[in-house]
This record gives sequence, C-alpha cells and structure tokens, in this order.
Amino acid sequence: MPGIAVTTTINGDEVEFICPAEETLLDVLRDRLGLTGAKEGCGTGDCGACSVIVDDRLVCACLMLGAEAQGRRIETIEGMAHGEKLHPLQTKFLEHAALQCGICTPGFLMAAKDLLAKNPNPTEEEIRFGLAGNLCRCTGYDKIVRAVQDAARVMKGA
Amino acid sequence: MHYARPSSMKEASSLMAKARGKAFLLAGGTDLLVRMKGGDIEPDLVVDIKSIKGLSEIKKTARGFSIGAAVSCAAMGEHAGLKKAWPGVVEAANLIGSKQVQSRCTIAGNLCNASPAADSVPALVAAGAKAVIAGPKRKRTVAIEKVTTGPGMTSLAKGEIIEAILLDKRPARTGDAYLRFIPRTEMDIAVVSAGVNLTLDGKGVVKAARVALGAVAPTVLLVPKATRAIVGSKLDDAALERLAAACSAACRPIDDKRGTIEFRQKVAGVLARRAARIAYQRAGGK
Amino acid sequence: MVQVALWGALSAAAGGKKALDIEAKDIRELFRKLEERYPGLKPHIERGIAVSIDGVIYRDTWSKELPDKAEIYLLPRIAGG
Amino acid sequence: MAFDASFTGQKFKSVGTRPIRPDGIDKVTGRARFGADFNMPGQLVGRILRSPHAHARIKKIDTSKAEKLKGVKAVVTAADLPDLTNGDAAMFDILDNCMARKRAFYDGHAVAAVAAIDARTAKQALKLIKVDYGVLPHVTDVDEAVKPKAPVLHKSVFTEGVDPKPKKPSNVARRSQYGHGDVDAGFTAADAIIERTFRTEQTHQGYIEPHACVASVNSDGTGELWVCTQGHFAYRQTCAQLLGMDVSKLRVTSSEIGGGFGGKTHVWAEPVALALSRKAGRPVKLVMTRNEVFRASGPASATSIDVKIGAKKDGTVTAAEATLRYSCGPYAGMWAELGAMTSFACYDLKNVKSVGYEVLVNRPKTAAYRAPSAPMAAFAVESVMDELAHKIGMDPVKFRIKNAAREGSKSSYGPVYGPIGIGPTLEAAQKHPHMKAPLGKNQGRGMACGFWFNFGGQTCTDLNIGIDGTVTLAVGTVDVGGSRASLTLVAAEELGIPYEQVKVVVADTATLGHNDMTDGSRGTFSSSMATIFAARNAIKVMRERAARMWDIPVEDVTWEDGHAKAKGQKRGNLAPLSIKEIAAAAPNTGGPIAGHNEIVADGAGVSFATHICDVEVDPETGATKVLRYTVVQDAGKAVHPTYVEGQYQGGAAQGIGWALNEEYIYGKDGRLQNAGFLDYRIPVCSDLPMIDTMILEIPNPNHPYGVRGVGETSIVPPLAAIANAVSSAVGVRMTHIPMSPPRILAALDAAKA
Repeated sequence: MPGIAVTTTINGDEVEFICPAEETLLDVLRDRLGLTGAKEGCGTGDCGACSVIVDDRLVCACLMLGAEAQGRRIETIEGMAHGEKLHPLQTKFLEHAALQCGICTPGFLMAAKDLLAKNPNPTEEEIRFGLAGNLCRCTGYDKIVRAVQDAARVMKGA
Repeated sequence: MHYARPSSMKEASSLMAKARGKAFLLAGGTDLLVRMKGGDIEPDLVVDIKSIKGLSEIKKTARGFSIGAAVSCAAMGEHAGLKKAWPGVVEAANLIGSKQVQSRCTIAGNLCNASPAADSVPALVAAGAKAVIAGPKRKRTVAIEKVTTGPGMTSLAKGEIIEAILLDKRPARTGDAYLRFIPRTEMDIAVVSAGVNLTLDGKGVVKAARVALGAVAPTVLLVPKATRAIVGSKLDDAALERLAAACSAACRPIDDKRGTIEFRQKVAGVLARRAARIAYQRAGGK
Repeated sequence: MVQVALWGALSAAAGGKKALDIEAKDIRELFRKLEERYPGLKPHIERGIAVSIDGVIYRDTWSKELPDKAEIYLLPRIAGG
Repeated sequence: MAFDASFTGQKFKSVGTRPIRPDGIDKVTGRARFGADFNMPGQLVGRILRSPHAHARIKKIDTSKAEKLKGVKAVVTAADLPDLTNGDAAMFDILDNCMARKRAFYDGHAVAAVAAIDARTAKQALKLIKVDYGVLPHVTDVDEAVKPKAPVLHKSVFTEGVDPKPKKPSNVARRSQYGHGDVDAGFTAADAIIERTFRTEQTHQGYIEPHACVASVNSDGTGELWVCTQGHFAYRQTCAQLLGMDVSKLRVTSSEIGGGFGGKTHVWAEPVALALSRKAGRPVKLVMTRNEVFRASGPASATSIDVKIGAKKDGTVTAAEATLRYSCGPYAGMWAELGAMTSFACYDLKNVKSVGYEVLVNRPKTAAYRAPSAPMAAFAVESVMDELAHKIGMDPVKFRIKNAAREGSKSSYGPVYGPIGIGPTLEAAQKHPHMKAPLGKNQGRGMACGFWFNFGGQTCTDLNIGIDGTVTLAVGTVDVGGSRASLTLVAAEELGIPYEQVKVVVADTATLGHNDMTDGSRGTFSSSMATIFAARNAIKVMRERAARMWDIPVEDVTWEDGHAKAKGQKRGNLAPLSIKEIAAAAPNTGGPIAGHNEIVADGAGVSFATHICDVEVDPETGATKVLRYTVVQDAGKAVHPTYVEGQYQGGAAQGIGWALNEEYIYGKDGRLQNAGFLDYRIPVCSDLPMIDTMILEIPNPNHPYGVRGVGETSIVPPLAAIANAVSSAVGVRMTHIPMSPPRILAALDAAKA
C-alpha cells in the first residue's frame, strides 16, 4: 500500500514525510522524524505522555493519524525552549523538582503551556483539572502544581 | 488501509457507500484510534470529514443551533451563546475525556460510537436534540434517541453520515443539567449518568421535563415516568424522591468492571435528583 | 560463642530448632557450621539469607565478625521495590 | 530517643541543600533517552504472542506460516530459550515466565515472539502463529486457590515449612512464621480484643514507561542490551544465564528509566529480545504495549489477611496475631513472608505471631512493588489498632505511642532495634496542626504507621578527577528519582568543592564493577556510602600529589575545603593547592587521579513513617475525596530534601490510589478486564490535594552522614490511614481495599440493614 505524503509545520519548520495511512502522529514523530520527546505511555489517550499542540490545541499524538497533520502547525517539547533560553515552565519544573523519573515531563510541559495560554491566571483547582489528562506516577503532582503556579506568576510579570 | 479526506458531504457519503471492506468515519478519532490500537478493528478505509466545508462550525439558526459533526467539544465549550442556552449539553460534552481528547472529540462521534455510557448523549436526549443524517440519496432528521440501537450499533445505513446535531432555541424559564458518576474526578467512563431538561411556568412549576439516563441499559434511556414524577411540581423534596425512585426503577443495568447493578440503580436516582435541582435553578426556579 | 535464632522456614529446615549456640567468628564460619549440622539449611543458605547481628542486617558480608555473645538472627533475604 | 552525638553534630555545606538536578535539563527539553528512545542500525521490531487463556496446556505451536511472511526475520518459542538453569528452580521460574514452556499459566503469558522489519509485519506475523491450546481449569482468587477443591497449578508443589510434609500437592507453596512470646496467654490477659478479616486487591506499580529494550547479539557470542531497568547488572546476570552467554560479553546499558517502583527489578521481555536478535542476526527493539504491561509484567499480591489484637484498658497491647495469604502468580515467592515480617514491626510486643502463606494463582507473576507486601499487612494491622483504640476509649495516636517500638525493642520479625524513628514520627504527628484541624459533615480523619527494612548491598563507584579539576563520578545504581543530584551533593561535600564541579553518570555494566539494583530504598544510601569512600581515596591521592608538588612528607598535608594545605609553622607561606592546581600537575606527579570504592553497603537503618489524612465521603454515591494529607517520615539525613519530599509525596499518592480505586479485575474466564489506564485507575492530578511532608532526621549510625533509605516506606501507611479516615467518616469499618464507591455504598447499605 503506498504511503501518504504529508507536508506540515513542526516547531516552526516545514517538514515533509511519507507514512502509511494507519500510522499515528506519535509514531511519525518518534520513528520517522526522530522527535522522541513525546512518549508513548499507553497509546490510547489515557496518560498524556505524548501531548503535543496542534493549531493551538493540546492533543495526544497517539490519537491522531500522521496523515491528519497535513497543513497543520505542530508544537512539540523539542521546540519549547528558544535556543539556549528555557521556557519559564521548564525552568520552574527544574527549580521545584516537579519531575522524578521524567517520562511524563514533556507531556506535562506541553499541557501546562496550553493551559497557561488559555488561562494565564489559573487557580489550583483549574491547574489540577487542566492537567488531569496527564498521568504522573512519581510525584503525587504536588510539585508539578506548584511549578505551574510559579511559572504563571513569572509569565504574568514578564 | 486507505485514508481519504473528502471536501464535500456528497463525496464522503459516496466513499462510504461504495467502500468495500471495513470503512470508518474519522472526526476526532478518539474512539476510532483506540480501537485500532487495541486491534479490535482493522479498517480498510478511513474517511476524515474534517475538511468538509461547514462541518467544523457551530451555526446559530432561527430555530436554534446547528453543531457540525466535526466540531470539537472544546470548541463547544468556547461558544458563549451555546453555553448560555444549553449549559447541560455543553458540560456533558466537556466531560468527555481529557483536555487532549476535548480538542478532538465530537458529540456526533460520541453518539455514533454508541456506547451506553457516552457522556453527551443523555444530555442531548434530555434536550430533545436531533441529528441531521446525510445519505447518498437523501437527508433525514431524527431524534437523538433513535440513532443508537444497542451497544456499538446505530440505525445509520451504509453511506449515511451525521452532518450536524440540532438544538432548539431556548425560551425563557428553561434549564438543563448533566451529571455523571465516575470513581476518579476525571478521565473515567461514566458508571451511571443523568441528563435533565426542564421548562417552568411563571410560578416555578415544572411545565415540561425530559430525563435521560446513561450507562444503565444497552442504550441511553429516556424515562417518561421520571417526567411524570416532577411535572406539575415545584421540585419539592417529595417530587425529587419520586423522580429518584422512577429513575432507579427504570434502570436495566449490568454488573461490570465499572460498577454493580445495585450501585447503578441507586446512584441513577441520586444523580437525576441532583441534576434536576441544578436544571431547576438554571430555569430560574428557587 | 554466639546465639543464633532461626526464623520462618529456616526453623523447619533445622528440624524445628528455634535457637542454637554456635562457635563462629564470622558469618562464613557460621554458615559452614550450620550446613554441617543441618544439611536441610544448605539450600536456604545457597538461595541467600540475611544475618542480623545485634539488630543490624547484613545481606552479603561473609567476613563480618560476630562479637562474642552477639544476638544473631537468620532471616530470609528480602526483596525490595 | 538516643542519638549518636557524632551524627547530630555533623555540619554540612552541600548535603541538605536543594540544587537543580544534573539530568534535569535533558528531561525538560525532551532530550533524555528512555528505553524506547534508542535505535540501532538494521534494527528489527520485536512483538510477543500471548496466551488468551488463564491456564492451558500448550499442545503445539505452528510458526511455519509466520516464518514465511515477507519481512519476518525470526520467530522464537520456548525451544529457542532452552533450559540452561541447571536445577536452579528460581531461575527456571524466570525462564518459564519469559516464555511459556508446557503450559500457559495466566492470561498474557508469552508463548512465542517474532522479529520483523516493521511493526505492521510483526503484528501480521503474530496472527499467523497457530497455537493449539488445551484449556485447563483456572483459579485467580487468593481465597479460592487455597480451598481443597481448587485447581492445582503445580502437582509438584507441597507446602514448604509445614511439618510433617503434606501428602497432597496444593497451591500453598510455603508457610512461614514469625513472632515471640505466647499469644494465647496474651489474649487471655486482654480486656478487649478485635479480630477481623481483610482483603486487598491486586495493584500494579503503574510506571508510565512501558518495558522497552534494544537487544543485539553477535555471532561471536557478544551482545549488547539497552534497557529501562532498576538494575542493569542484575539484568545482565539473568539474561546471560538464560541465554548461555558469558556475563562479561553481554554489555547492558541502563537507559533513563520512566518509573519502576519494583516492577523493573525483574526481567520480562529482555531475554526474548536477545533470543530474537540471536536468531535473526540483527538488533531487535522490543517495547511492550500498556496492555502487555498490565497483563504480563509483575503486579503486587492480592491478599486476604486475618488480624487479632488484644489490649488492656490502660492501652497495653497484650497479644497480636496475623494470618496472611498473598497471591504469588504461578511461581512461589516470599510475598506473604514479607507481610508476616513487617505486619507488627512498628510495635513493641510481648506476644506476637504472624503466619504467611504463599498462594499460587493463575495471574501474572507477582513482583516487588515499593516496600513489597508491607502496605497490605499495615492496612489490616493498623485498621485493627484503630478500632481497638476506640474500643478501649483511648486516642489512637496515644495508643500507638504507648506501644511503639523503640531502641532495644525486640522486633516482631526477630532482631532488636537500634535507634529508630517510629516514636518520633508519632509524636510529631500528634503535635501536628493537622491533628487539630476541624472536620465538617461526612468528613473523617485517619492516621496510620508504616515500616520498611531498607537494604544496602553490593555497590561500587569510580570518582575521576579531570585535568581541569572537575570531577566525574560513575555510579552503578540506576537513577530512578533524582539520585544523581544527591550523589553529586555527597561528592561535593566530601571533596569540599561546589556542586557544579561534579558530574555524576550511571555507568554501564562493562565500565564499572557489579552493583545491586536500585531497590529496597538503597540507591542513595549505598551509592552515597561508596561515593564518600571513593572521594576519601581520591583525597588521599591528592594529598600525596600535593606533598610531591611541595616536596614535603604526605603526613604534613591535610585536606580542607577542597584544598590541600600544608601543616606546620614553617610552611605557613605555602598557598593551599586547589583540586584544579593538583589536577593540572597530575601528568608530572604520577598520572591520572581517581578514587574507587567497592563495598557491601550493609547497615541500612530501618525506616518508619506516620501518615494523617482527612477525607469526605458522599454518603449517596460512596465517592471519597481526600481533603488533606500529611506525611511524617524519618530520613536519617535528607541529602536533597526536595527529592526526599518527592519520595514521601509519590509513595503517599500511590497508596491513595491503591486505597481508593486501583485493582486488577478478572472475569470468570480468568482474563484481565482492565488492562489499561482507563479502567485501572491511578490517581489523576485533580484527585489529590497538596501532600504535606515533614522530614525527621534520626541519624543512621551505620552511614557516615546518617543517611537512611527513604524511597519505600511512604507507601506503607496510606491504605490504613485512608481506611481509618473513611471508616470514621461513614461510621462503618471498611475491610476491603480498594474502597471503591460501590464497595463503600454496599457497606453503608449493609450497616443500615
């Protein structure tokens, strides 16, 4: 079966790839484009470890076909920092030790970025429900919520 | 597997009608891709309807709202007019899955997946919503409760596609609400759920009511006895108890990994009672 | 001379004995003498057992010296998470 | 509590501070490479075919069609993993679990595997393998499995530890017993006795990263394995033995690991990946799906536990007894025994007895899960302690303090305790403001204690001084939760240099001596000990080099604040030499400078915690919301307090999930019904409150800095703490975990009836 040719924008760069129709965006990112920052924790949209932002909406890359990426604008964890300068969320995750094993971290950072873009001043409850699609098994979420709260503070001031 | 991205309903309908092998529609894909991953289905054709003109829009019409089949539930939550008119429907739609799933999932998909536990369906049934179904030859409009016929089964013929979901314009003194029970606070499938839609008269007496229950029977249940239990009342405690009892009695649930028969029966009544109270307040009742 | 308490399955393997007096200067010698006296203990020792000397648990150090009159407990080698 | 003065007086410069972890930047930018993030040239995709039956004879496997499929490069079955275990029964069980031989023992048991050029081909190939099963009767429930008429998994299993040896085989693999005194006499002396039976369901560690590896075996008998594991040396040992390879010829590299909690201390698919690579002659990447992780890795035991405790009116416990039945999956373990050992470890008891039964069932092999077996035993015991306190009219905290073990107490599992933290954690909890906070309607407060042993074990480190005076520390314990940060602090502390001057890496199996796994809360405890000694060895070398540079006797050179200093009046004019200066001169003073250390890091101090929690229960739906949670735990010495807090919070969160919603659900057909994160419900962010922590520091006299392991104990008290809180909120004693809404509602209805 011939593959599907797709042209898309990833982290600001135009990218072309060919993939079989049934291949997910996650498999395209990881196996074809070498962007392994998005992780597969479940493959069924239940853990959020593969979260990416597509046309300003947060999605699970495992629940989207690669073919659907045609003409879209995709942001992944690899594009979060600007050169050497980390995004405030990245800095705050480090400062607050909001990660232990780190496998869920890229997904949480993308979800938190989306959350703050839509709600720059979230309450603790809004953060908790906003991040409920991302599973973390190490931290108990406490330090993640604090890191997002602190990042929101910093980003408002900036 | 083939992937097609038609630009018109006609083209989509024709692709589906002519498909040999297993063909599936793709809107949000949040059920379809999960089933593909699990190996439950191996489609020969997937038809992506998101490029069809108008399908991703919420239109305000003279008769109410028309929600395109490819409108994401997140977009519904961002539509101020829809949210104001049908808060119960929107909150039900916004309970499906995570933020990530919300960005993609649709109420038409939620309906066609035909799970008895679908969150948006009891709210839509209570709301008296209709589905516009486009086929290769004609279009038809049917009540939501006529779409699903059993778990995973719909009344749609080969080549038929839901184009939009219609919600009526809201007169004064109306309100709807949806509540579901899940063990966690997010990310679960409803163990039992209830949607209630009320119209009051000037004195706060319930004039009309529709009550629908989810996850307690093979399809979402519209409960006429629940309507009778509260119409004519000001939703006093006795009416609410009658409502709860009618809902519990209407359930035909099963024991499964998500809950027991007893639990579903009991909590169906509790949720209907609580949802009715919210709908009543939204309708201006006190 | 040290006092050795046997626990759990070890006691059964030593003919039901719960405590023994043994002349041993370190864990290695203790194991050797136990094996000689109670061949039933050999598979347990080979599988790995931990030694508690006056309340401190040693899993691997055969050369650990046993102070005179020390309280010795033989325990199963435990797994962790 | 007696403290060793030499520890409490210690002043630290680096240890106890909270710098940013060294591996952090890679983890927030997506650059960190986990198990599935690595590829090799010519790599194939491996997939495993699994039994759909809970128990079945494997009559025949026909792989011929799969082998003929274009793109398939190897198909393996048990025949490709021959038994080389040489009578080692434990090793044979591992082999049989990796690839079923004569029988499939659970839904998900591996029966064959393929390696193909891509995922699509591999998936197709699995469908072409025909397995002829003879379905056998199965048993998945721990209480059903011990009944006389239950299907027996192994005809060769006669309960060990019972005298005389049983005449009939059974599913009870072993009996173990702990305790001292005379419990019958103790119960006779009691004024009040509580006796109850408890059940807990099977839970999974729930690490977010599925098992993943890339295996490459060459025709010359050498091989490489890239894998997410808690112990790459142990994986090497096991894989080499099962594959018949020389240990030294298999090089295992541990990837970044996306959580383990005990589940990555056992091999699962790695030997299969190696067998596929050997047969295909190409590297093979094998990544489990989430479904496979649930069905075919190693969850914790399901349990059934009887507890009886008696006390006098003044609060003295006179006797305590427990019978514990733990499921092991199809292979004998020592899970009930660990439950028996830990059950009463918090208390100073005159008369105590605990008996454990290892029960074989048709479920996946039980594996370690954070303080394995202790949470379930603590749930049962702490629930009864709570109820007994109420029965004699005593405050539950006071009741526990009165009976708490202390230095010199004879533990329920045998040894006498040294300085321990159970008393202080209880006293801190008693004084905590949380204890006095008001409660509302339908709300309840519970507290409970927990114990875990902690391990030390085989450890070594290499500390190398670079030419510019910066330091590389190679350790062999896998970093699961930030231990590289702690070990950097320890190296900086001992050498007297800034944190930024030290870089810690986890070495592979070819570049460092054997290290035991990161398990038993030993990672930071044991590697910090080896790091301290390695640094001291390096300092010794640096003093010698400084002596040479100054041309004075080495005895006259001391080490202070990261510098060599010359002693004595006449040398007062010699400026201290920094590591940088000593390193720069190294080529001329004797060559490279390094410090090594190889130890058995024994003497890990036991660990205790006390947790407090508040819940609100909806009496109409049985839904429980955790309102407030506080962890008090002894850390010995917290090397990096933020990551210690993280361990406390993470363990508590896992315990909360276990207590309320997590469970393996089996159908009548013996198949697992909820093998995914949708219906195996681990807590999400909105389920939890902030988790307050309080770190106590009761130094461990067996560690140079007083460090104790902190990783596991935090999962022990939550089951009981929440059960006590829920029981208090609803007025009914909850005895079945998880306390899911249907169970709570059913218990309320039963109480009303």
